[in-house]
Amino acid sequence: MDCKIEDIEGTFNGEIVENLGNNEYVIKLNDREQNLKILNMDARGIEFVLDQKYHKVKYLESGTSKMNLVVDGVPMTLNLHANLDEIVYKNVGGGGPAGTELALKSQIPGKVISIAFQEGASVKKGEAVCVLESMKMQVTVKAHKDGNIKSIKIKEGGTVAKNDVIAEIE
Amino acid sequence: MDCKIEDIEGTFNGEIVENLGNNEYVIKLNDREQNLKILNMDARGIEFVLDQKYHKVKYLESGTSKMNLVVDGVPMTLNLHANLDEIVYKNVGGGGPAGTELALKSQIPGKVISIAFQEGASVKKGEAVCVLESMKMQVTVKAHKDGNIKSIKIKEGGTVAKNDVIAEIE
Amino acid sequence: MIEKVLIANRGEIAIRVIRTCKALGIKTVAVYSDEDYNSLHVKQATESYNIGEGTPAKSYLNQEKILETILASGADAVHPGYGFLSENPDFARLCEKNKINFIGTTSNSMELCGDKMQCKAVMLKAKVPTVPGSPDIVKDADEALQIANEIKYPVLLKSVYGGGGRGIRLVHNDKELNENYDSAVGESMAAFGKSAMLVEKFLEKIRHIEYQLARDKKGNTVHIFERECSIQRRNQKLIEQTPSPVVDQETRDRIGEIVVRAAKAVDYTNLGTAEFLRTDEREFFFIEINARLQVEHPITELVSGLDLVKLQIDIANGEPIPFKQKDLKMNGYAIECRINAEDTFLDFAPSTGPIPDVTIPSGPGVRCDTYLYPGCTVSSFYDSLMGKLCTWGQTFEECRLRMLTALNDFYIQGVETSIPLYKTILKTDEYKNGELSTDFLKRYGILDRLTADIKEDKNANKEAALAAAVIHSEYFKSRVTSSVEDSTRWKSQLD
Amino acid sequence: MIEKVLIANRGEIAIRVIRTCKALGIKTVAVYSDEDYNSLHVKQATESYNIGEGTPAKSYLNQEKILETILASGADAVHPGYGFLSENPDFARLCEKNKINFIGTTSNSMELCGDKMQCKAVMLKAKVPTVPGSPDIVKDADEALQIANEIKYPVLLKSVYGGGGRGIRLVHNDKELNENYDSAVGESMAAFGKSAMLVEKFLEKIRHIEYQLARDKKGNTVHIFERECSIQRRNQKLIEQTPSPVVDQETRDRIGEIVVRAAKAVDYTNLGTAEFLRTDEREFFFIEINARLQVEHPITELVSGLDLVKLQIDIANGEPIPFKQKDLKMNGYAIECRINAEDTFLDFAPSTGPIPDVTIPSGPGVRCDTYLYPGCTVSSFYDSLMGKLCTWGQTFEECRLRMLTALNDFYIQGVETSIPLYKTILKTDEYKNGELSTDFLKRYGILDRLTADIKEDKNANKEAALAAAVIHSEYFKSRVTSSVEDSTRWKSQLD
Repeated sequence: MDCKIEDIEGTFNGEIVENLGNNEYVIKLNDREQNLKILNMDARGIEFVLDQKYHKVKYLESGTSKMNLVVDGVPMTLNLHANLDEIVYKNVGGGGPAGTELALKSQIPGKVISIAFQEGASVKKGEAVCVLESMKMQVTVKAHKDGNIKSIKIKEGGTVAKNDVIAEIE
Repeated sequence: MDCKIEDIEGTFNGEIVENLGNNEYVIKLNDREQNLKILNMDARGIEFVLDQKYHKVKYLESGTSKMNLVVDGVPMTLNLHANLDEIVYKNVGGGGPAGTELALKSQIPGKVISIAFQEGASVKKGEAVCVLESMKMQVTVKAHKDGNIKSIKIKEGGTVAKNDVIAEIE
Repeated sequence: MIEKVLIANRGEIAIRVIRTCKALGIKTVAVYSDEDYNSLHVKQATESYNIGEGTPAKSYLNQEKILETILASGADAVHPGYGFLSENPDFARLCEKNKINFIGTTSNSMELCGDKMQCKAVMLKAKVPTVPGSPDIVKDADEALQIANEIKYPVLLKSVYGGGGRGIRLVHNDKELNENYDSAVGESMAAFGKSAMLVEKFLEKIRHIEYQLARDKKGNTVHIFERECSIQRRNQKLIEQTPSPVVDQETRDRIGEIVVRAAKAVDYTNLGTAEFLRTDEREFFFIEINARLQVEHPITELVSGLDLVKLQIDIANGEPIPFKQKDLKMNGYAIECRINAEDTFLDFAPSTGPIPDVTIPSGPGVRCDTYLYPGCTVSSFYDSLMGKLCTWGQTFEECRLRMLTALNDFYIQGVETSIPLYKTILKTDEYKNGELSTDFLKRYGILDRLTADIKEDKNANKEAALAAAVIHSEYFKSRVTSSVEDSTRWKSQLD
Repeated sequence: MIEKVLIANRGEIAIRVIRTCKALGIKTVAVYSDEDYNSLHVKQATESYNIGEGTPAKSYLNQEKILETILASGADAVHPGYGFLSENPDFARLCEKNKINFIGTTSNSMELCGDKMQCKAVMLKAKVPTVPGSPDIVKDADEALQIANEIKYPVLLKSVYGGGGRGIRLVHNDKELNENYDSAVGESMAAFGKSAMLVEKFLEKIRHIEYQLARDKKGNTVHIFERECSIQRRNQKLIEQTPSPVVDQETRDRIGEIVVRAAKAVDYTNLGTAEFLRTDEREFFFIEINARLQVEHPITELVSGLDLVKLQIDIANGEPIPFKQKDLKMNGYAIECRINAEDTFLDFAPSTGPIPDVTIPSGPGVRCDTYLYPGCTVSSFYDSLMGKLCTWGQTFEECRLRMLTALNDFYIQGVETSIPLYKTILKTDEYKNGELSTDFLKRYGILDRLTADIKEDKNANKEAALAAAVIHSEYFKSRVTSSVEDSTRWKSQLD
């Protein structure tokens, strides 16, 4: 398996070399062989000892190209590629959707307090598109790029979940 | 439902009078109606508020005639009968199998250290039949009644699980 | 004597109050909104009553409903916790009228503490130093100018009705004051429909230092040392500690006497907190009395050995404070980290949802007050405080190291938390050296350091992540080939 | 300076040692048997090594394997915990030979502490009062008779090699002594192949009181107060507390000086415990020094504010004890309850198996050291101590009430525990009044009281039990009628 780890430069390769039985494996990580013993495993996570060091990993989401893990409490994203033809490197901290994406998404769940634009309006990157309320706090959702608001997917007084699309900007 | 509760004198009757929806019920316990709200429930246990008081109950084992529960940390046994034709009243604390029963069972898991009798031997109630080891301690299993040892179901050096039959005494 | 207490609150503070009541053999009544039926305080109380919808206004702020529940449950006292109705004089008065023992100060002194202008006037009379400025509203720009010159620039022009930065101006000289006076008035008029201007000295690089105080119904008054709460975000405390690195015994006693005077000045009863700003020039200025039990009370418990909720109940019962000022000795050091459900990098935006898994730290010198348990939910209806992690140490360094270890052990799945931020803060030299100020985060570029720390953590864990991914993919493959049924179940679990 | 410690132990004590090491920035190496691969200490250490089969002889007692692991991991020190190799002078010597810092006393002093006869002789020379009796073995019945008359009847005739009640006789006068001497000798010969008789004063209604002691490599020696451990079953401690209700400051200082003398007499290094029997006539008799960290060390930590594992490491590093005797102050009260997996009513027989669910108590003044987590297993290979629940209070009553609350909060599913027994003990007037003795359980008929308490608990819960049963049966019925598939799943879950 080849992959990139978000926020970490370089490409990583890993494969199982040998199954020693009794839940023990020899695993090769970037050309270095290490012993791995699985203590527990189910669909939600795995606990293992890798070269004498214990790790607890939760599998949050996984697909064919991407895997979200929590490794010893640290959230990490792996981008899996059979052939790595693209460098995936992203800074820590928010970041938000890339500038080319259509959809402006909510990064928190909440109640829609106000919407600043109507469909068809033009908007600049960083302008407040709507205000959400969650936990007695108001949070402004800002446009992720310049453009025209193609559609608004929320209503005042309604609620949004995390990652719900708020508006489409093109 | 009619039942007896071990170690408690008297017969108890309970039934659901009304389902109020939203996981709330009116339940009649020994002719007194009370409100019950289920907070959580699965096959292993239930959490509910009965007349404003929270309870956490684990279902350990249940059959058509008997139910073992842990109610707010207190282990309890209910004997269920459509018609209560038998008074089930037993003292707290060990107790062991009733005198008429054939099988002498182990009340702890452990390793068999020694067996004091051979098949066919006669034994008196309270005599040590075997010694088990568990957690660095030796525990003596004593005969539950007078009689002849019909069969011995364990071997020295072997292990027994809780409730395994050690010997049959008739 | 109090025999049954209704706790008009939720979350960790409701649990905290229930614990002391249990140990004292006092019955407890929990109240809960529709959103909270599965909360820990509901499960731990002697009795629990549903009081309405999730929205605070329809449950925890609903005075009539709470009064009704007090009466229905037969509770003889009410503990308001913090937030919600805890500093609402109307509710305290409602309890007084109905002969319910409100565990806190009287409605009258609560009202006085809540009225900043009136309170400041009382404190000035009692010779309690307050932030230099106009004793009352100023009538025009000329009066403002005169006061500004007395207390020295820079000063703040503030509308009494101001808030959220509106109707407020920072000015550095006469010219700026004259230029800004009218616009500040105008902004206040526009925003609040009225205006009344104050002048106040603008303080830079300040520390937030507060004193725990207690006063019984006979008037015996003590202070139970200071807490430094300078590490904040958006004026909300994040990390507190006691003793403060800048308070020596002489200062502790000197300001402590002022605190006792302040408590008497407002005829305070029960436990409260006197808050001060402390400048780099070592001046202390009183700002307000918080008329309730404070979130950060556990660190005072850790260094004093007192159970402050028990002390509250004793005082509410009319008993005298069972010790004198001179009997109180500070023992060791304590730190509290407020474990918030929030995303540090999204400007501390709240993060809510179910918590499938949680590991609560423990060990020598570790105390964790929390409502979390595996399977609970962090609701978006209430504030983001999920718990309070406190450590005690014989030395500050022991206390700090225990906190770092406990923060590492604290695992909360499902929401973003402030734990990584605290780990970064506690490792900085500035924190170790006690160089604290209310702008700590910005002053020392903490978020950049956090970003660097997270990157380092990721680097340290990259092999483990890769190994987990490899095992996952192999396991998945083996399942697919071994049995169709198995792989289906596996996939559905992944969804 | 110690940089990496291998902990040659398992369970709660391994976790306890890891915690302090983590806070000090010292790396840790865990070792585990095949039975323990899923244990918490394996997960918390920096590195973890499998050292063999579940049977202690093949893993935790395997000196060669442990030494090999120390060398392989690069650990420069070893912490033995308690039990296993902690008091084995051969292992201490092996470490010394291999230049591994053994965190404990020297092999020589450990050997001396372990040899009761030799230790007693040394103590007599150092004027440490021991249980009255023959200074050495007696040659015949006549010498035994003479000593018995000196120390007054009743006395015990004891074979040096005796054990399990064999080769031991309680005699009340000359006649009984003469009648029993030969049979005791014969029994010892029969059981152990040899005999050597001692005479010792038989003590009735005794308390077990012990002193924490510390001595650094430069010979500085302190005691860190007493612990009373009188509540026992089969000579195993169940509940400990400090201070002892019968030790006032004068007594504490007086016996404390004897403790310091005893530590010097055996040239003790690091932390240890001097155990005493205390008679109803207020006499203290030294019995032995436990040359290791004690199970019950947390209650000393709670009243002294010290981290005893840190102190052990400091002393092992050759540092002087960082305080003097006069600097130590006892602060408040502490109780420990040993949470054992055992069935009180089956003569305390061990109870083992998987623990599907556990709730660990917390709160102000509560400390719980345990290896339990939901999903762990209590193994039959090791002792029954699952955890230690400790509470602290400013007063004894506060401490006791907090313990009762914490015991109520402690829920362990899957095994029988000693928790119900402790609840009963802590509620008795005898316990409240400090009327303790090593035969407390029998003397006050505690098991009968426990039986009554359990019956009362059941009575209190009968309606809840009935309600749960009714709901269960209704739910089951509705499932059966609504869907065959559902009911099948339901039933399989019930199996």
